Amino acid sequence: MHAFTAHGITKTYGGVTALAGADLTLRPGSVHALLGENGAGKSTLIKVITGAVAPDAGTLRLADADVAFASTAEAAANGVAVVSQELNLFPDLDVLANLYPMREPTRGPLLDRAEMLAKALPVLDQLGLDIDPKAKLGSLSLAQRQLVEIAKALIVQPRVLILDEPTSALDKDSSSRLLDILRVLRDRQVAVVFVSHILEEVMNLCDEITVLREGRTVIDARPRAELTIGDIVHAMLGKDLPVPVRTTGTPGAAKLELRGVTVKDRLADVDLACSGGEIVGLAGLAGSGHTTALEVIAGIRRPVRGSVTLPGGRRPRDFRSAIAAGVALVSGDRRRVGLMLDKPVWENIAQVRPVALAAAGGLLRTGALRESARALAERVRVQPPNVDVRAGLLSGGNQQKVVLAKWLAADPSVLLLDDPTRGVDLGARAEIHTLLRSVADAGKVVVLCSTDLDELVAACDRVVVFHKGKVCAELTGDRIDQHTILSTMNTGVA
Amino acid sequence: EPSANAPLKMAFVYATSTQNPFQEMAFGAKAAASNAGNVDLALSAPSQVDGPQEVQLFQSAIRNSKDGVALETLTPDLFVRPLNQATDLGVPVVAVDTAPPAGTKVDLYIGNSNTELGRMLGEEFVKQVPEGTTGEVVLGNAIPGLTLLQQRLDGMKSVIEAKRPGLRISGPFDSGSEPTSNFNKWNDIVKAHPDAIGYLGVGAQDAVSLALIQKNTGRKFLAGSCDPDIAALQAVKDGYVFALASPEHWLKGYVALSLLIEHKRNGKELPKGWWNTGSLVVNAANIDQIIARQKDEDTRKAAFKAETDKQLADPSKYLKSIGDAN
Amino acid sequence: MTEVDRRVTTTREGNSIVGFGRRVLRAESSSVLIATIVLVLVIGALRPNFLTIGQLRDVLNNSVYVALLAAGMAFLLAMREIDLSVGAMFGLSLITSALLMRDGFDPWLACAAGIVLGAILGLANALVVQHIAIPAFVATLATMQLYRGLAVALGDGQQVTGLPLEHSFFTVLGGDWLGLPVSVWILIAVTAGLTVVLRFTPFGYRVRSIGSNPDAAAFSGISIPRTRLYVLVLVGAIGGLAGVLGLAFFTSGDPNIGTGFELQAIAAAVIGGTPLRGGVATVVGAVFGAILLGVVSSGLVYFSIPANWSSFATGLVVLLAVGVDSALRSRQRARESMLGL
Amino acid sequence: MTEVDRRVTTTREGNSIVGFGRRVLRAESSSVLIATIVLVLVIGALRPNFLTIGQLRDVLNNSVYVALLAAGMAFLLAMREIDLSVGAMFGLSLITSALLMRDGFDPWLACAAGIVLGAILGLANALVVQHIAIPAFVATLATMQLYRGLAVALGDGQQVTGLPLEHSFFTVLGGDWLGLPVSVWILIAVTAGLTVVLRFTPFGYRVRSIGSNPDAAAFSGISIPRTRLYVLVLVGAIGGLAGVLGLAFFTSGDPNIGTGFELQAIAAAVIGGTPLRGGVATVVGAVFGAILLGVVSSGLVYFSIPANWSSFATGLVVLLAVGVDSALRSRQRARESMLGL
Ligand SMILES: Nc1ncnc2c1ncn2[C@@H]1O[C@H](COP(=O)(O)OP(=O)(O)OP(=O)(O)O)[C@@H](O)[C@H]1O
Ligand SMILES: Nc1ncnc2c1ncn2[C@@H]1O[C@H](COP(=O)(O)OP(=O)(O)OP(=O)(O)O)[C@@H](O)[C@H]1O
Ligand SMILES: [Mg+2]
Ligand SMILES: [Mg+2]
Repeated sequence: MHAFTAHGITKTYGGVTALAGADLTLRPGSVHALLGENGAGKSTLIKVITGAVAPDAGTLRLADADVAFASTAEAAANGVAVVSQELNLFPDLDVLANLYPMREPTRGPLLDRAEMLAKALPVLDQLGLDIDPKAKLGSLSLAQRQLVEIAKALIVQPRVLILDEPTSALDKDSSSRLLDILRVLRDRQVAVVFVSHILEEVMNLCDEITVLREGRTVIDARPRAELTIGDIVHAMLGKDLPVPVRTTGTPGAAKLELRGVTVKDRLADVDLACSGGEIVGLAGLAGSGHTTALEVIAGIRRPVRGSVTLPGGRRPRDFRSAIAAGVALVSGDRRRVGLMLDKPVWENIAQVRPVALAAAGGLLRTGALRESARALAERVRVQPPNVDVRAGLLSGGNQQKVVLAKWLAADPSVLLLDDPTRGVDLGARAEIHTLLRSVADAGKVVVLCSTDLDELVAACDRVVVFHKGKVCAELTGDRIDQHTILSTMNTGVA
Repeated sequence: EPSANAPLKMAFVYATSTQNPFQEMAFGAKAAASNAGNVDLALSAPSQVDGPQEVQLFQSAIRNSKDGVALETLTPDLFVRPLNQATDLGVPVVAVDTAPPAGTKVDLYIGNSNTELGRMLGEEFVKQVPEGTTGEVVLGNAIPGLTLLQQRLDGMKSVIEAKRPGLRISGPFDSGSEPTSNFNKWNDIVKAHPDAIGYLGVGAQDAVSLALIQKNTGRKFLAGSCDPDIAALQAVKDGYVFALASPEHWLKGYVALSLLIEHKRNGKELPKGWWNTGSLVVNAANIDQIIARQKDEDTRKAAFKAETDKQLADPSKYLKSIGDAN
Repeated sequence: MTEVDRRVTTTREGNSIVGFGRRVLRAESSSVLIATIVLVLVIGALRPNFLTIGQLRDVLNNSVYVALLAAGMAFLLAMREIDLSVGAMFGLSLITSALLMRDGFDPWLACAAGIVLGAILGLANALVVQHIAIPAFVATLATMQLYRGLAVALGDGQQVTGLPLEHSFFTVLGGDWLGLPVSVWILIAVTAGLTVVLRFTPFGYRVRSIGSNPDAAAFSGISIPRTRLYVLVLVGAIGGLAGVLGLAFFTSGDPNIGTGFELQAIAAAVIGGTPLRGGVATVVGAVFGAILLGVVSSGLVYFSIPANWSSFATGLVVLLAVGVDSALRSRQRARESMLGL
Repeated sequence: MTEVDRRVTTTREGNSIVGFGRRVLRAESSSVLIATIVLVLVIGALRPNFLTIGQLRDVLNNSVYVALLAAGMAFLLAMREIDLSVGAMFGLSLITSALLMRDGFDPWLACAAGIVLGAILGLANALVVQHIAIPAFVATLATMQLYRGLAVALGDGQQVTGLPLEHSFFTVLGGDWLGLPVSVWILIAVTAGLTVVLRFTPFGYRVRSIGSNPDAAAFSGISIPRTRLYVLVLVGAIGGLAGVLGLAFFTSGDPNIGTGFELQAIAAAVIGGTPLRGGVATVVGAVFGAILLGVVSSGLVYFSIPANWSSFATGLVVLLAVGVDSALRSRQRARESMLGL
């Protein structure tokens, strides 16, 4: 008995083949990992299954019946719920309204807000999402929005639950809470599909594994126990994982300094110094102020007390002046603040240096811009390497790479990163870490915030841990490991 | 009770503040108020012709200017309730330019005859065209749906049909009221009817546009229109326009306000009926005199003095039944 | 629980009535209401005559038409659409009802016909948008002229008069009830009804969802064309309703009536707090936006402004009024806390 | 290279001149141009008189003012803003130049003053938007009345005549050059200039970036207020330019001139392919949108439509014209998506 099968799914967009005969077979009561590198076709397959996209060919069967959902709403009505990678939420509506698109409980012609609330609260609590359900969605952090998207799917009480990179924006705590929930659902005989680039989670949670490469199924529903991480990586990338070149940075002359920085309700008297050549990680629980420190450096937030000194002695008055002084800020919230989705990749990459800073002169040559964009896109490995494609049509991980490329194009002296590899596949992630290292080696200051502690461990020379708005520890060398970072974040003592 | 020498609070509400004909009436009203002295006259008008908004202004005016309101409107039929409201509030109201609608107690209407105005322009046109002429005459209407323009057109048409039966009358076509669109429309009409001997409008802008077209193309044709805007007068003077029929708007405003002031100050009964203030043909014969008259508010006042004295001295000569208004 | 979490939690107002009221008030954009009241008081302080019941009643009564159209427009703006034909639908419905009455139909029947005609015109707009695949802005720019042209042509360019003014249609809809004009009561009812639709029905959620994030709406299975069709029909029906109310008050049909109402309605909605970018709307705000504009034009009459300066003065006062509104609004926004990334 | 890559590469047009030309044509929305030509040919087939050089010249000449305003409006729409005061700026600049000339200033000096005044009015709009913190739509709704009011007040509500018509200002700007009116040449120059600004300068990219995703633009270091200020000043200056060109042609100033141009300019830009949602714009399209509207109204004259039906007919033809445009556009879109762009 299968809960759901997709067979021979094909989907092309104009000249681009997203799926070339992919298969996926789901059993009830099992968590099924769907893996593949960026652009392999995972999200497209999910969209096909849930009726958001019509396939060119292939069959879909729910339990024993052929199905073709006309929309995600219809899929949900049939017990197939999806947490999509690109959050499909309405920023102007409140959280509650976002939880029930096209399936609001009603009393007569009116919405039953009480019922909506009653059904939502347990789910929100379960996810540890402690927010006002009447808060406007647009006021939530990316992580909170991600949890809302998950809650939206859970409320349906689906028989088939598909999660497309649900943990990419979540911190450790929230992720493990989600994994626990998925285990409970498995016990309730729900068929769960779990897409992630974090293989650790996959190995912890999943029962079966399917791997896509270039739109084809290359590993088809094999039990996890039969596979090693090496097998999976090889299947995904078609080669072994590149080992990041791990040089230890030699501090250069450039210096970034925070002295006594205080931000109301966020930061208290923070001192921080970063030198060129090193990659400094900032860690902390949500709300501990590490991202706020990033915002202060970038000039987005003015401290009430204290000073920020950028390399070259300049002080950021606002974000624009910080950028002009060589600051770059790569955000993981790519769709909201990172990209112009309706514009080709090259225009996105050109947005900072030639456009905002007008550093390429008063007349822009499209050809030259596309050429230099192409070079950068290649450097961060955007797939497909066609800079004329609209950014919105790229796969999630590739969109994230475009954001990075856009800031690298500005040739910054201070590179600030907030979850820069959110949704980026293992191979590309390792390459991006190598790239960061080369930026640091060129004498630039690199400051990295990440919800993924593994990333901090892999990339940083030094990790500064924040607790309740204060710097509570600085970890270096051997002490940079997941366990130490995590316990310091939680307890405030190293 | 206000003291005896408190200023009279009066208002003149009119169709729009941005077009010349209505402004002429406002000038007349202002002149009457300043001649009488000690009158606090409020002038209100929407910035575009907008019936409902004028209703709103009128309703405010009857509360603020309790001593009397003169109402000039292009859409009198919208004012049935507001006029009754004024009556209920005891505010004397005089209708200017268009007859008060049925179902109200306003029984004084001061205006010219638009049919007559159209006929006068028709007569002037006929004078320019030898008997037995054949060909086409094109008519334009700047604001389709505006009754008083339709009356002018009807008057003009009747004369031409009767006296020059050989002429074929085309239109009326929409000639647009905003200056550039009026020009563009006439320009196209002239091109689309290249053989017509005359082009006749009944709005303020038509003469200006028709003159400019003759100037630009070098073609001469018969052009006539109504309302003596400054630029239109210039066109008569330059010989591009054979005549303008002027409804003498200024007089309407002056007479209306004078009667209201008389009524309030000296308790003189308001006359009843249609007070026809008359119309004037402006052509080469009197153009210099009219241009001089229209120079500013003082020249107007001086030039109209004889006429206003004459009319106010003998109301009965000018009064007819409201039902006759056309 | 982190410090921030705790802080967020304490701001939760639970389900209390007070919290509800406060939220509704905030959502319904009280700032334009306050700005209107400030304006009325300022005018009243300078010109006490203005502060009479009769005058204020008139202002309300005069604002009804634009207010109704603005209420419908708020729905459209919420889904990032604009209907430029509302003034023409108002005019055409008014003229058509008037013609039917003149031709001997029962006025109440003619009234119903006017409203239905409005809905049909709205439907026509929707079909044009859908089948020619053009934005509603362009479609209604064309139908605005079409409908206005029909109003002129049907009445043969003449005002329609000679209606049975003693009929209950004119005495009831044009009359008073409990001290307020019946049309104001209808405005209140429509405002309340539309607010409920916008805030408390699935349909209202769909409208705002589409404006907030059209891609996500489509992804969630919300049919944008169908929702737009319903909204355009609704706006048409409201235009028809405004038309017959106008007929009951003005007691005659003028083919050019309602010219320029489209811009006033959009302005009223935007001033009232419904942005053009979509996703958010307030019917109450739109209605008060219309009343604010009405107060400006009625109030100015009290100040003997030289005629040539009246348009200038109107612009200035509108600017001041929206300035007050914006100042109030930004205080409110500041309270709502600033967010970083 | 994966299979996908390879397939993508083959569809790539590279940097060839052909590819460039095709991209420009696509960006500049050729569909409205084709729709305009189709319309001209259809009218010409039915009424051969229409197809004379003189008539077509006149259509061009008459469209210049709205076309200029639409070109500026395209910039604003690209950044999700709307300026309703363009018609009033046009009128006020025209009247002011006329008054200066009448008062004896050198016409060329007065002409420069008119353009500068336009820019100042635009600056005033920008300052209002910034400091009262209201959307440009609301701000310019108020300043529209303000500026129009000033035009009336300055000219004392009268037309301004008695200008030195023999002066080179009138003979040159109102005259011809190489068979086309000088104002059309100026329109062509402005269109080319603005297109270059929009497509090839950082400023143009900023404008479109803001419309595409304002948050992302702000997070890339683009100052939205400053960009908006420049655009509003630019639009004002264009309004001023249109005003003095209008004066040179009409040789007298009427305070009502340009009433309703704002809606025509927006319509022209939208019909030309600049959507209200921002991010995309085409100056050439906007100009052709204005010409399309000009063709409709000129062409209809040849069909002797009775005045009472003219508005109806105009609406109908506009609908047909944008229908043709939309059909062409959707074919183009289909072709594009075949290429996966
Ligand atoms: N609407 C579209 N038009 C054109 N191409 C598309 C479209 N949607 C997806 N693609 C392409 O299809 C391919 C597969 O994309 P998909 O989003 O399924 O990848 P993914 O496996 O989810 O990657 P990621 O891990 O980065 O999320 C990509 O090359 C993408 O650019
Ligand atoms: N005063 C507040 N009102 C409402 N929400 C708040 C407030 N303070 C913090 N938050 C919420 O907490 C989130 C995290 O806050 P903050 O930016 O200070 O922490 P952070 O260290 O950046 O955490 P993260 O790891 O999530 O980036 C904010 O994005 C916001 O949603
Ligand atoms: Mg994906
Ligand atoms: Mg954060």
